[in-house]
Amino acid sequence: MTEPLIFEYSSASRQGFVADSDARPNLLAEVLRTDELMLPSASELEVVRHYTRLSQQNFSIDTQFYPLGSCTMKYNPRVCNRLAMLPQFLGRHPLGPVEHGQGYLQTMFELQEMLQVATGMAAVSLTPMAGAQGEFAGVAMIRAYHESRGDEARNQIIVPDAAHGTNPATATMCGCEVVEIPTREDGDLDIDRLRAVAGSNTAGIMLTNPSTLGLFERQIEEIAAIIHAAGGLLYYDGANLNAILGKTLPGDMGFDVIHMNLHKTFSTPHGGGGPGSGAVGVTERLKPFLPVPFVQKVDGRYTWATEEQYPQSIGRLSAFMGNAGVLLRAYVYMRMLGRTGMERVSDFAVLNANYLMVCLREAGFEVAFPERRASHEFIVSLKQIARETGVTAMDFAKALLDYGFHAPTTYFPLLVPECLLIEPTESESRRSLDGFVAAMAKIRDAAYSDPDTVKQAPLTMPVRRLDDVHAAKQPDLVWQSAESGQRKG
Amino acid sequence: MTEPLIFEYSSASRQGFVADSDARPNLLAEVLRTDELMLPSASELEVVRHYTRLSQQNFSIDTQFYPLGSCTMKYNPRVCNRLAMLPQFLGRHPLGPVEHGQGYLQTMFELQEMLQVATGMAAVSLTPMAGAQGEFAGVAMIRAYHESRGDEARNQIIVPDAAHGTNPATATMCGCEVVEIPTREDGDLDIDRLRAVAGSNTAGIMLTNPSTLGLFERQIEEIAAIIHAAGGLLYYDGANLNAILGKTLPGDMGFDVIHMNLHKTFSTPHGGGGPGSGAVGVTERLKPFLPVPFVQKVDGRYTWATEEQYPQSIGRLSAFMGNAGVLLRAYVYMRMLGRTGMERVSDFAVLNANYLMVCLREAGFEVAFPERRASHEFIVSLKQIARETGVTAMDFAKALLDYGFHAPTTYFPLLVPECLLIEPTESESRRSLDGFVAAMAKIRDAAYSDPDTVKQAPLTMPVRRLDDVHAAKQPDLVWQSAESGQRKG
Amino acid sequence: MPFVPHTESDISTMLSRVGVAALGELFDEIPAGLRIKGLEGIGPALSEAEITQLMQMRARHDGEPLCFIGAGAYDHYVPAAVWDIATRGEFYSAYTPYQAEASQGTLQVIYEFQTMLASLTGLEVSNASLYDGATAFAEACLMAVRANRKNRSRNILVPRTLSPAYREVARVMLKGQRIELVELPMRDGISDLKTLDNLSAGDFAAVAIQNPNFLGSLDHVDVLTDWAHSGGALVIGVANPMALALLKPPGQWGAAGADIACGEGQPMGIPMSSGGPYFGFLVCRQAVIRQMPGRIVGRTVDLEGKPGFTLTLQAREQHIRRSRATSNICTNQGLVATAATIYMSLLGAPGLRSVATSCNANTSALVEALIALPGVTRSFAAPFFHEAVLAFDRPVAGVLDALSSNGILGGYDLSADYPELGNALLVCATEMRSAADISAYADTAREILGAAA
Amino acid sequence: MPFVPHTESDISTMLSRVGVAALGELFDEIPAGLRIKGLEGIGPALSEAEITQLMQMRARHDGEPLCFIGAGAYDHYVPAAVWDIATRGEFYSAYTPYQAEASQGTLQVIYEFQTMLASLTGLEVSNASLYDGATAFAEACLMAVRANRKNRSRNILVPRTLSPAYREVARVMLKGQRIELVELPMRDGISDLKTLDNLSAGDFAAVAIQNPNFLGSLDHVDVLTDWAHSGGALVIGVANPMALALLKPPGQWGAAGADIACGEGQPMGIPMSSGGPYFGFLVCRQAVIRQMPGRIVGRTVDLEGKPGFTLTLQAREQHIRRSRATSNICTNQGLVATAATIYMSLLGAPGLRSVATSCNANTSALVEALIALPGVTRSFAAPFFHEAVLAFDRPVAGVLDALSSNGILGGYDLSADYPELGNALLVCATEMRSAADISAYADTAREILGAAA
Ligand SMILES: Cc1ncc(COP(=O)(O)O)c(C=O)c1O
Ligand SMILES: Cc1ncc(COP(=O)(O)O)c(C=O)c1O
Repeated sequence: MTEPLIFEYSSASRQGFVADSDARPNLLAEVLRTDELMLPSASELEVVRHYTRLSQQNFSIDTQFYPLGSCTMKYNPRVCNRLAMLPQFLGRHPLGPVEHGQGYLQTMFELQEMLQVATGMAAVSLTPMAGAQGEFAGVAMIRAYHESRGDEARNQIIVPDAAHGTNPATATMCGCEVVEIPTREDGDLDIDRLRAVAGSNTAGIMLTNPSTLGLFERQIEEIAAIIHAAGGLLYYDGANLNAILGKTLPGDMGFDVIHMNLHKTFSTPHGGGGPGSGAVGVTERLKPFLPVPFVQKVDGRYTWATEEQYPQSIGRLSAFMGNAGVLLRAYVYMRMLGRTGMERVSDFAVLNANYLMVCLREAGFEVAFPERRASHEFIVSLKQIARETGVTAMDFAKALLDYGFHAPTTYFPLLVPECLLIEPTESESRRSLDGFVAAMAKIRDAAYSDPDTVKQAPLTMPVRRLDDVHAAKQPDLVWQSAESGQRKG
Repeated sequence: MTEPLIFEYSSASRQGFVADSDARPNLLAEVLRTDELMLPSASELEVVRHYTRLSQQNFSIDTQFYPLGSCTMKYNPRVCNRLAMLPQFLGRHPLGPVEHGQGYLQTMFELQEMLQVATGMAAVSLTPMAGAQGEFAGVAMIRAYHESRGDEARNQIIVPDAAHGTNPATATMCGCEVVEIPTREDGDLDIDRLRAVAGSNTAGIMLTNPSTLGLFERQIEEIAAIIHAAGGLLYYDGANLNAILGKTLPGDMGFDVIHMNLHKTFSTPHGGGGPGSGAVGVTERLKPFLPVPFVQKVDGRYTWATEEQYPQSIGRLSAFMGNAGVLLRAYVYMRMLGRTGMERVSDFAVLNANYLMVCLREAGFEVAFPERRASHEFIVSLKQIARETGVTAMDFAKALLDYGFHAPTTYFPLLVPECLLIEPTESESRRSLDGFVAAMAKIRDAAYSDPDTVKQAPLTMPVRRLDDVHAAKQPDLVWQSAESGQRKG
Repeated sequence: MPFVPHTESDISTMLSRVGVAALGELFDEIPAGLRIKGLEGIGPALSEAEITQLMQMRARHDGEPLCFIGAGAYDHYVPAAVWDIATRGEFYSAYTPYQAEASQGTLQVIYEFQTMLASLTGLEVSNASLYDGATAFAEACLMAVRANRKNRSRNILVPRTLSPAYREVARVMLKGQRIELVELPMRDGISDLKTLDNLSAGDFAAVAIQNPNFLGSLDHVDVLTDWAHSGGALVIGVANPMALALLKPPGQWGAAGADIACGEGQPMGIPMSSGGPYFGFLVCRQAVIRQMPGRIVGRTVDLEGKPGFTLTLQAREQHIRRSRATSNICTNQGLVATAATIYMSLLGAPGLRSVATSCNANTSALVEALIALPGVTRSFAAPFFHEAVLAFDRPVAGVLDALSSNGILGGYDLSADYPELGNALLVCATEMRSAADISAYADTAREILGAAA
Repeated sequence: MPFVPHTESDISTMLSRVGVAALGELFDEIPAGLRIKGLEGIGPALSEAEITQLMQMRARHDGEPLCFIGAGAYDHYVPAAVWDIATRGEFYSAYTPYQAEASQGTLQVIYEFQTMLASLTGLEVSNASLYDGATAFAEACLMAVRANRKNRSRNILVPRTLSPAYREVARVMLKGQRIELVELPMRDGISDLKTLDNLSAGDFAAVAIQNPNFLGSLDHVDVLTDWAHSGGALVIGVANPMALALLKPPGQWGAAGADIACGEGQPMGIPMSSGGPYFGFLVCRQAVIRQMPGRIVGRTVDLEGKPGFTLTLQAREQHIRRSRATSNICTNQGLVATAATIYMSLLGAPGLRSVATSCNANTSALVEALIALPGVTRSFAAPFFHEAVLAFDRPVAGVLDALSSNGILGGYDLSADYPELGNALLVCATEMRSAADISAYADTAREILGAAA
């Protein structure tokens, strides 16, 4: 059943929530708005019913296996949400005095410390609001570092071709030039190329390790040596931290600055697109440049570190201190894991990925790097099936939905044709993984026996396959009531 | 996709919730259990996913129009749940001292008072845990009243044939004999028959007004006079209070005792079958018999009334004081309605029912009592359609599910053949009602053009029509693992 | 208008369709003399923000004292997932699953619930819940009287150690049907077996046994069960499901096991919440299922042969059998049973065992700490699960009052229910009470006892 | 094991299928020298009950003081339905809707969100949210520089009355691209129009206007907009969506309206929560959509012609355009935008207007009550929406400290950001502050001011 738009429920002059007063504001007519504000006018029941029904049209971790590579879709414990929503935490004004915030500040301080331990960094700032903003903070710190040394010419950021799009986009936002390095056949970085480009213009390199290919970069120490020798710094994109938690430290690998996606490794919810948190960690030499505010402990009292105290800080990245409620959820999760729990994260994330990879390979699928150990994710290439049957990675993705599985990441990283990037995470059971393998095998069989049917998928979703070209060619981005005439959106 | 049983997720020695200790109890082996406890051993994610998915297999007010006659499926405001679940309310031990419960007790006291006002009764006890237990309390009080006067022979309870099954069943539980009175053609009680049976054995009569036929019993004053003259008392089944709230009072009609289904009129959730609350109200003469405990206010302090204070009380009906959390929800709802809000409940419940009745009649459906005003509900009879097409009320009910509407009550009351008892409630919009009429008309058209398809309905639910005969003949009431051999259930 | 969606234009369209001029006319069948002007005495509406502030203030006023009371309701930890899921709109705002095809969620949950309760109690079939432990016990008595075809007795033998509230509720509910509870005396906090010599099991439709009993002690369940069966009486086992994680279940008492088990489900993930909503459970042998009150869910097949769930054996119920039904119960405690099912699924057997074991250990520690105080001794030597009776050298009420003003609820004063025990206090420390909580109790009690001495 | 479902037997089966003997071997590609022994320094795991007790204790410690601070985050009432629905697992635990067919819920919500924001701001197209108000302002500046084809300026004119935090975040975010913020001075709490005479609009890619501004006052939005447009500068309107329930929206400022509107979405149903997660909104004219950063949802049709929703215009985004994307933003604030959509739906236009009006009235009452105290005056005469600046006869910090120890957060001390205003305090009273709350503030302040005088 199609759910209408909330605006289509509307009748004039009605509202769900009953507000307190009908008074008129104490303002001159000339400043007031005179047009009709197009908000829904539905009853509370209609609103509740509408959004409850819409929610049911989503796949989610709470309802489906969701092996979306690079996204670490692990279980989000309900208690993390419950505790972040304690009334005192929800009611705390961000500019409230620290006297009314010691409980909250202590929690943030301890979170900073736990993240330092987990990454081998000397200091952490929690303020970035997602991975990409963490990257921004990191590259801005790298630039500030070079500037502080009068080394202004360094404006190149090196990124592997397998990098996530946020890496090059961040470099540009920071005013840097992007230098792309290819990946070798074996999945590691082309180190000769790196040697060739590293030099006096090098501000730094952005790497994720394991890479977005699901492979641990084995030459990491050599890479670090090359970059450092050239005078550059190493940035660690922590999106894949789930693979190495408790096994190795970015700090030990030679990284100078790192962001962590707490909404991946530390299980804060993705919320259908956000919010996240991209906390950044740095080694000693970048400490003066950390974005403010962060929490410090002075004589047993927790306070905010300010720009006055850290005049070299790159400054603020949000009006207050980032996604505070997300940070609370990450803290609760980390405390519930404790040391052994954290170490197990990578054990089982990696076990699940390798098991799933082996099962798929044994079921006849082509794995992109069969000679390599998978990290927490791995790539299947459907190139041959696509060639032989016309059924593509996208078709597989859609067909999986009909089997009750969310699709893996498709067509990323860009260098493997017809690829699926598959990340099961540690919180899925063997039962889920086996079910996924069975579905993949059935789709493959159908691709050979009846490819047209596969290309029709999905059949069980609220809509059939959507026309993306139409969407982009005739953008309809905002609803217009029939009366208000032609769409403008 | 069929959702497996939670037991089928099981793997040995696993659990979702991590408990604190592995210690052994300080008890002798001989008292300990030695068999394997068959509880699920699923992970927290599996449990969350399983029950979230199961929830999606339900129709509910929050997702569908649910015009189930006699059940008053109105909107359950989320804030009622939120406030009933404030940590201090949830954490209060029922035997905690009144000093740590003044907030709660005051709330219960005010609820008692509001219910007195809404029904015209002199006193209220909140302890019954559902309508049927309220009925039990009421009949027990009637018996206690007669006994207190040495009038022990009165053991007959009169009920109309349209009565809800709980009425006669309650009378039996209280050790009474049930005397059934027929309904006249016009939907009112056969008052001649009543006159004939009322007498020295009459303990009382149980009536709901409006009746389960959706009709206001117009002879109510006469009925009261007959019963009272015979020495009996009048019991009001308050399940249909939604129709008259603020328009007339059971107390004024002549009723001596009443129960209210707070889970109907006062919008506490039905929860897929409960909990409810069947608060009872009485006039002065039954006050001494009220079930304990209830709340009294003495010198500005709220305390529990006990059996010592009310030695004639019928006693306790629950280990503590009934469904306290349900009562909190009803209180919040009533305070949010306030006086005018409460009066509007019946206005719009009755407007919706009459509008829907008229629309269905105009669409060609046979209304059971076309000459009468509908109360908050009304009856459609599909007798003729069933005769002409073989499509029954049950088939309509199932077909409505495919249109996204929950079915009305079917085959109750028993005296109207092929009936649907339809109760829209005040919280539904005209849009819902119009949609329902359209669906009914389409099903009727299909009944004539393609009856077999209608009899196949539903087609869009998680299961097709279920075999109730099989269920009753070979009861499978408890899951047995494959290993544990033959089913015993 | 709160919770009414009608606009002015809806109202006039609808009125004219119905053919009346004003809302008031819709009530024209109500005799004029009975019409009222409205609900004078009900105050004005509060906004959601206002009622929220009011209720928060009242809740805060009641506080969150440290609770050492048990006596039928227990302060266990409830994982966040339990009520997050149970209060999802699809569970929360659904009705009884009469339209099975549109209610598979609720129905499957209850089928799983029935399975879990059967396993916990060691019996064969469970219903879908009753109101609470006390009414479940009363229904068990009624059921036993109907089910016992061997003797036609209307008496039930009930130990004095069985919850006073349960006995009182059963008395109220059995009175109309003239069924009597006969008291089995106690000695040292458990049933006095010697008194059985003067009784004949054949005189009773059933013998009730609560284990652990109201005083926390483990009773002679095997001896009592065998004695009852030897005379043709049925056995009703009253149990705490948390204790069943550790203890021999009713279905295994004595040689043949209890015939019916019942009790209070609250410990399975249900907050104490001033006493409700909780749920009663009722489980029995297959043989007596037709006497079971309340709803029952069964698994069946749909017309394509696919498994599905439906309410079944409804011929026992009031909406079909009317005055000859097994009970008048209709609305039960479905949502609470749903929460309990989620709770039991999350904990599993090991989790439940571990919570139960912590309760046992904490209560032991509490008892040790308190009997170390001057003037406090244990009343009984019998082993206990997670409650125990302590004897004080002075009236308990004053001690409890003083503890309460220190934010500690020290236990349940037994002097009204069991005057023969003197100054007796029933205490309980669940898994929620830390060692620090227990010390706080003991330290405060020491001061109180010292000061008043 | 918390949140890992593997049993011993799963582990051994899986290891052998993978062909390794132990979990450790799975990490054999990590150079041995980089392997660590584990996370020394991370404490032991807490159970759910333990972490619950810990966080409750910390929350209780922070208390719930009476809040009269605004300054960018506002204490509005949030109806219970908002987060009850937004935190349903299907919204809460879904990813970005890349598989549109399995994400229609999230996508339709965001399409509705975009529609609501367009209507509130009086502009044509909205994105799906940015991180917060400050970053939305910075992105608006970047967008304006890219979009302004008329002049190639890399300067933005920004009033001194615009939120200091927004100006600081924009400075940080624009620095790398060498875009400068030029300050427009203020006078009497609003932009000093006289200073425009010394400036040429053509020197700026855009002119930013915040209304109401950071100091609560309503600015000369029409004059400033027309001045900017006259020189070919774009106009970036910064607005509080709650104020837009009443005030002329950016799309209607001046003759042509602002080109871009942005701001902080927190007042739309988002708790203050120590500063986040909130969401930034960004709305613009159709003409500049290709310069818009962030995700956008569009309505399209499926292969049967049925309407459906999908992410669109992705060629602007980093995952397609990489280093030439309009922004690096990927994860945004989807769940918060979902909550805001539910909030706006529940309140509707009349509800929002009524809340905004209450805020205006309550702040007026608060200002009246405080300027009645000795030594307190209003700093500016300009009309305000729901915040105003008061001048004190002594440093504000001490007054705030004293209020805070009485459980009152008295406002935001402006002395660091605006030293030129002297002892200035920015106060705010939302619809949540009752007359009694306002009196409590005034009475306490009277005592403090009296005592210290
Ligand atoms: C490898 C990688 N880097 C960076 C990011 C960006 O993180 P965010 O989406 O939190 O901005 C992602 C997120 O998908 C990622 O997978
Ligand atoms: C008319 C009538 N009376 C009594 C009852 C019994 O109420 P309860 O289900 O709360 O026991 C009902 C409930 O369906 C009813 O409709």
